[in-house]
Amino acid sequence: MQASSDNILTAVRIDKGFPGTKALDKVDFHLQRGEVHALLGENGAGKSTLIKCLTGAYRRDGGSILLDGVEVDPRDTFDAQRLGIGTVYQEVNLLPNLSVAENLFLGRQPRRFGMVDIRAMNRMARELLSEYELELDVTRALASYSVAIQQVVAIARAVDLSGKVLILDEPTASLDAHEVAMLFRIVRRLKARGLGIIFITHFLEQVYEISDRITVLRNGRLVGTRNTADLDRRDLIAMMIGRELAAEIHAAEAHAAEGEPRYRFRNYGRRGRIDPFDLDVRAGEVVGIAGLLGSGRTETAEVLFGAHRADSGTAEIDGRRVELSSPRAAIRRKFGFCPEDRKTDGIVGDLSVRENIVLALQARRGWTRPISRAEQNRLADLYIRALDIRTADREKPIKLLSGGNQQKAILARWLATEPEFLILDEPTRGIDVGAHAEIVRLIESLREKGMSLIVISSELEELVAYSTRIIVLRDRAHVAELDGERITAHQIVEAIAAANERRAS
Amino acid sequence: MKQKYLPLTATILIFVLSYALCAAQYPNILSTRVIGNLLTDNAFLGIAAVGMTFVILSGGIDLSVGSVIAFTGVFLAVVLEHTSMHPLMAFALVLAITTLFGALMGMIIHYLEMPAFIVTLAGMFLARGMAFVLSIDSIPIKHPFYAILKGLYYKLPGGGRITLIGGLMLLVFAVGILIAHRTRFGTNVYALGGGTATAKLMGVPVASTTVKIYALSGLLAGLSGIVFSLYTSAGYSLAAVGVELDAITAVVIGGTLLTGGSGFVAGTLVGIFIQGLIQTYITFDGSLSSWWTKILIGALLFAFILLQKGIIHLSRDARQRA
Amino acid sequence: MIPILRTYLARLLPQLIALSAILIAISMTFPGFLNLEIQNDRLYGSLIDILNRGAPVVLLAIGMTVVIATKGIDLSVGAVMAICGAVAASFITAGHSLFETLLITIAVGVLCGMWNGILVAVLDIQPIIATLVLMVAGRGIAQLVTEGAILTFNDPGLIFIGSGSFAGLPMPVVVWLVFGVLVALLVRQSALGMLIEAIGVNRQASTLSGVLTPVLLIAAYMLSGLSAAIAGIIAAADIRGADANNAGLWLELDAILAVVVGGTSLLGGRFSIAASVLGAIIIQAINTGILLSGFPPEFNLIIKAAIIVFILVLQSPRFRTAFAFLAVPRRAAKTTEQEAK
Amino acid sequence: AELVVGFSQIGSESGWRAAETTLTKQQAEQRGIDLKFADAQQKQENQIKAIRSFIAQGVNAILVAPVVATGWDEVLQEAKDAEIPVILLDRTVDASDDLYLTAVTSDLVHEGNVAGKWLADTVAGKPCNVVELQGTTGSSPAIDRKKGFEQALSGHDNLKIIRSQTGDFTRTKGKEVMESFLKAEGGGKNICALYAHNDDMAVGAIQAIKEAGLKPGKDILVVSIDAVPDIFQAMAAGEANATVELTPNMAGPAFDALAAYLKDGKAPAKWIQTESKLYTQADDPMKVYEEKKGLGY
Ligand SMILES: Nc1ncnc2c1ncn2[C@@H]1O[C@H](COP(=O)(O)OP(=O)(O)OP(=O)(O)O)[C@@H](O)[C@H]1O
Ligand SMILES: Nc1ncnc2c1ncn2[C@@H]1O[C@H](COP(=O)(O)OP(=O)(O)OP(=O)(O)O)[C@@H](O)[C@H]1O
Ligand SMILES: [Mg+2]
Ligand SMILES: [Mg+2]
Repeated sequence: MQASSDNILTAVRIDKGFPGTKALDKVDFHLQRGEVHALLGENGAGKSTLIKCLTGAYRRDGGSILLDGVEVDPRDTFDAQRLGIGTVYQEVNLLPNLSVAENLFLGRQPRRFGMVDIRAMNRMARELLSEYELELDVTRALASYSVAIQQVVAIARAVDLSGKVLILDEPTASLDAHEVAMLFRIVRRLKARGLGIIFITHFLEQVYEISDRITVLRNGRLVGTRNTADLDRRDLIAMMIGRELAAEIHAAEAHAAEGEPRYRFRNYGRRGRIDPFDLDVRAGEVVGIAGLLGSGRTETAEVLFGAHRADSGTAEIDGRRVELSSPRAAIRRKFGFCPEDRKTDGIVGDLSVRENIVLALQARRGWTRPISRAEQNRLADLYIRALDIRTADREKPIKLLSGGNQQKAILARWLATEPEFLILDEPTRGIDVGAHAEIVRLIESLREKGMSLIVISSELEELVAYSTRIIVLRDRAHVAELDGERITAHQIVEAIAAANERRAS
Repeated sequence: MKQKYLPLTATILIFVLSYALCAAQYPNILSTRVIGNLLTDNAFLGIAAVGMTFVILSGGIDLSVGSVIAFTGVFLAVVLEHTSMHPLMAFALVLAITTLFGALMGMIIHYLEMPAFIVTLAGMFLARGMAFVLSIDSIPIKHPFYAILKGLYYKLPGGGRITLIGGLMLLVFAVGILIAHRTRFGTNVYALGGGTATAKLMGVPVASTTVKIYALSGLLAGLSGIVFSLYTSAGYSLAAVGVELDAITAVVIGGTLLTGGSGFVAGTLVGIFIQGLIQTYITFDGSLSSWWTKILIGALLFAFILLQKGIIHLSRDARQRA
Repeated sequence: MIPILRTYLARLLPQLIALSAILIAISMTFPGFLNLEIQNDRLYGSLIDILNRGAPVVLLAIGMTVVIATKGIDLSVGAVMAICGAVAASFITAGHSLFETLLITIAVGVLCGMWNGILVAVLDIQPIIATLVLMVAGRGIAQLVTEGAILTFNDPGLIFIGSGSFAGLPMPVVVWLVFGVLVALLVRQSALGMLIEAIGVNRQASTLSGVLTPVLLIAAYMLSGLSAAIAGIIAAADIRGADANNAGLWLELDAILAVVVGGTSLLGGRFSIAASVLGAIIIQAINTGILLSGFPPEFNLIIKAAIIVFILVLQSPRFRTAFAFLAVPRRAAKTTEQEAK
Repeated sequence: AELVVGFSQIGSESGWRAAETTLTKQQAEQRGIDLKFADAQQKQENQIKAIRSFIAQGVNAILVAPVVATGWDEVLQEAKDAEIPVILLDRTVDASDDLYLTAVTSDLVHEGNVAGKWLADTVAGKPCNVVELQGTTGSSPAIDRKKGFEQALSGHDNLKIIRSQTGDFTRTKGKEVMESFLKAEGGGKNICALYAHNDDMAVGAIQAIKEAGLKPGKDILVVSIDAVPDIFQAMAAGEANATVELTPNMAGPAFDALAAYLKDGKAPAKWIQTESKLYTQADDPMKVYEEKKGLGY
């Protein structure tokens, strides 16, 4: 690989180790001016770690970094920002307690007479966000907005900071098609301006849509860099996982479930969160939930699981009335719920992978009946193997795992409870292609075993693949239901659009 | 009205309400004397509480302020008694010392990654220990300059006074509000409270901000110590025991979350006034035994917190319905 | 069994080192320090004094550890000690039997803990402030019971708890040993320990996983109240009277310090009862060492602060990583060992 | 009209102070005075606040038991400007004496002196190692009682203070510190006498001595200050030797002086010193105990 004079950012032989893990092993990376460079690899391959080394969030153990041919050594992210590197880190990394405007301009607020000029800052914030078609009250705390909006704000901030290099670590994980398209327009514009852009994602369509070159990491090592145009999908996947993938998400086959509904929700809802809805779920059925961001999908799941108590309607299981007033009550009925926001609702960061996996099972058994250590080890090992969770060992604190592997561990937590009704909110978010296919397969096999599943996903292709029925949401209300033949991505988009038109008129 | 002003508004509402209630029972509470006293008597606490507000906003805590106040007083008394240094010079010197002391604690907290609670607890022992070593006696300060400073006050109609130290507290609050809401440093403080790791990734200079926060708290504790020494014209190593808890209480009553990241400097002022009002009410009542005094203070504290929670809860519900 | 023992020792190593260093330092300045002799069927010596005098803080630290593990803090323990001491003294002087007195006292302590727990878990008040209420009011309640005086008693049974001995050890030591072992067994042999740690690390995620968070939180504060009750009984029995004004005064800070010296993070999560007990003993060793040293009392605080800072710096994560190269060979050895299995 | 008097008490840190509060209330009641009581919880700033709000309320007179000697000029001046007489109870202040009407106190240095004299007389020239339990570091009773005791001992080369540590005026600490003294001094063999700045610490220390297998009052002489009921019990049992009384009835003389002043403007003496009476085992301790035990100690 020649060091082209066109390289804006060059990283040579970057090394980074964590206790028990070699996260990066002499990785080279070249980013050219005016290119979008996709950085790919499985969960835990070291992508985020490489980014963090480049931006000074981690101290690298070895190697050098050149920006515009000049050796640089950002000591912290502030340094990197000054050098013109703007970054969106993997987990939404903004401050929920600050206002939107403050988040956008933290550390570079406009000042007048030495004081921050709040009015100017808010005006600039509104202007900046209008590029992203967002009309927000920028003085409100960021926490009051949805994850997707927060993500867009994070992107806006990073773009605004990036004089030379923009780094996006899975920025699209929580965005839907519309927002992705908008992001790509902005990325193309920046590219035309001569910025170098590093783009990390697990969505291969997006890779092919936007990137010029691809670099693949595996187990902390560089596998290679290719021109996107010269690399077909199969080869790319092979580069990433080191083998051929049996089959990617296969086409949908209609599998309508038979029999009486096991779970029957009538007029179920909670004021201010989700309008009352009716829902029937049979054994061996996967009900997909589709909708735009903020349409109330998560709320539906939370109400079903008792995380927020329903204030209207009834729930029946096998014809018997049940109260699902709390997660505990739901878990007693063999419900399981894999939340969308894994950082705040999912992982228990300081505890080990093992403890995270057995947590829900242990909670259901009660504190007086501890699961023996041997049994815990067995369960943990079982799921670490079954879901291919990449971790040095089962005693590693889960917060030290890569994002995708954390997601798998949460999934394992619920599988360990052997649920009969499993709610998955964005189960494949941030999961690599290999694992993605595995999870889809897993959903299929759970369904075949007779489990009832509710799956929320922004990836329509995926929803179509495994759903026996699809509910479409809009404005916190259930507006359409698709089944049988009508389960296609096209139909879903239609249903959402129809709803939108109605709203517009 | 904005969501984020809710706790502050609730606090102000509670204060006004309880002041009215007290005044209905003891009309004298409305006199300018009582109002002037409220400022003067709580001046040192208020100044220390401003520093505490910044510390708590950043998600930390500073248990050393009471001891630093005592140390400052003793230091001034010893210096003014044994040397011919001018008080202003001594003030500057002691402020430099306490600021440095705060900065040092900040450095230990940041660079050694130790919890603020413990570092400042050790600081609390250390500062009071230093005061003891300087002198265990209480030493009067008889410097004429002190008399001049104490002679500076604005007389209100009705016999009340706005003293120099009362005014100084208001000034410190004003500056504190400006720093918290109108400077980059202020936003950085809130950013630390929102999450150190995230703040770091966003490019907030965590190290220097942490050090500055504790240095500021040290500086204000020192200033508070100067005010206390003016207030009592003396230095005494056992003075101001437990002031840190009063300051923390004022900050929290003022609507700042102890977990950091949310709250207002102005709220702390109201918190100070509420505490002062409780004290005043109890002395006006004058029938409580020592133990009932404690029980009542605890009960009122509880009532204020509950009321605040209630108001916030109610208005949030009302908004959701609207 | 052996590997478990080894991880246990590894966890306690810093505390053990700190304790030995302090004991060695004291015995160098004061030669008779390590002497132990038997007198009236009871071990007698400075070491025993440390264990004995440390009893209240050890007990408080045991309860405090669990509360801190839930990401809470309990400032009221000193006041609860005073309340319980006062209750015990007033019941025993009113002619109740020892058994009744102890039962009532412990019930009062647990009730105080429950109050704190409800404020934290149900009313969702921040722990420092929630327990500050009882810290302020509690001492008043205690004084209300004793009317500000020291309520003395002569019941031999109650006094025995304070200054009697069992199997050669002073009763307070026996009490905290038994209590500590019971609590440690309770949390580690059941799933309580793990669930409490989960709550401390991420309360929301734990609730969503079906953990009974409010109940466990309340239980943690109740345990703290129980510890304070026992500590209060011991403190009162020790001086044969309930001193509502001073019993347990500022001991909450010592207890928190003990927990931190024991290496449990104030941010909640992982905890170790044994380490906190060691932490409390370390603090008492410092106190006793200062008393034996013969320095004038105005130096007490400075010496204590300096030693504590020193211990904490040694324990701080930064300091450890800075000296990690010492540990590297050992860690490497461990991984190969694991792989071999 | 009824006389309204504000009383700013330090707090309730000991049984002695509780007794003082009780007696002050009793005395006020006997004289038909409306007593406004304010507890300062050991904080000078609270006392100043209380005095200020007494002034704002317009009371007829103010009693203060000052927590510390310094720092009163300003607030006393305010009271004077408002023409409210102030009487100091049990401790004096460092302010010019025209700022208050009178001070009813004992002489803390003198108390220590009485205790020291008793010890010197009792050992009568024999060599004697004394250990001292100080009050709260920095508090004026601790400083003055130490000073007075040392004055009494000077010139008696046979008496030597070999250890001195603070016991914070509490029983618990008194016991703990005494235990360490005993360990440090050969199991107590080197100690001939204990001087405690208050009785509570002495009571705690007596227990420590007993638990160490020695006889307090015989093997180790015990002298302390305050004369609270419990020390008389110990004296009756032969476990304590002497105590110097600090009467908790400071308010009686104070109210008398106040009444005289208000009646015909007769200014009392600036210092009304209460007696520092020495009690020993010869004074029928059980009788004194019975007299004292109802006073709210
Ligand atoms: N702070 C840390 N301490 C220890 N190990 C870590 C730490 N951060 C990351 N790792 C480990 O380093 C490896 C690489 O992680 P990284 O987050 O870079 O993966 P990734 O490629 O970004 O994966 P994903 O696609 O899931 O985000 C993983 O094995 C992870 O467990
Ligand atoms: N316009 C809005 N204003 C304020 N809060 C909003 C708005 N839209 C959504 N939210 C909040 O953001 C959070 C996420 O929205 P919601 O859960 O409804 O999205 P969703 O349909 O589940 O989509 P996704 O799962 O993709 O985020 C919710 O707590 C919701 O209350
Ligand atoms: Mg990643
Ligand atoms: Mg959602």
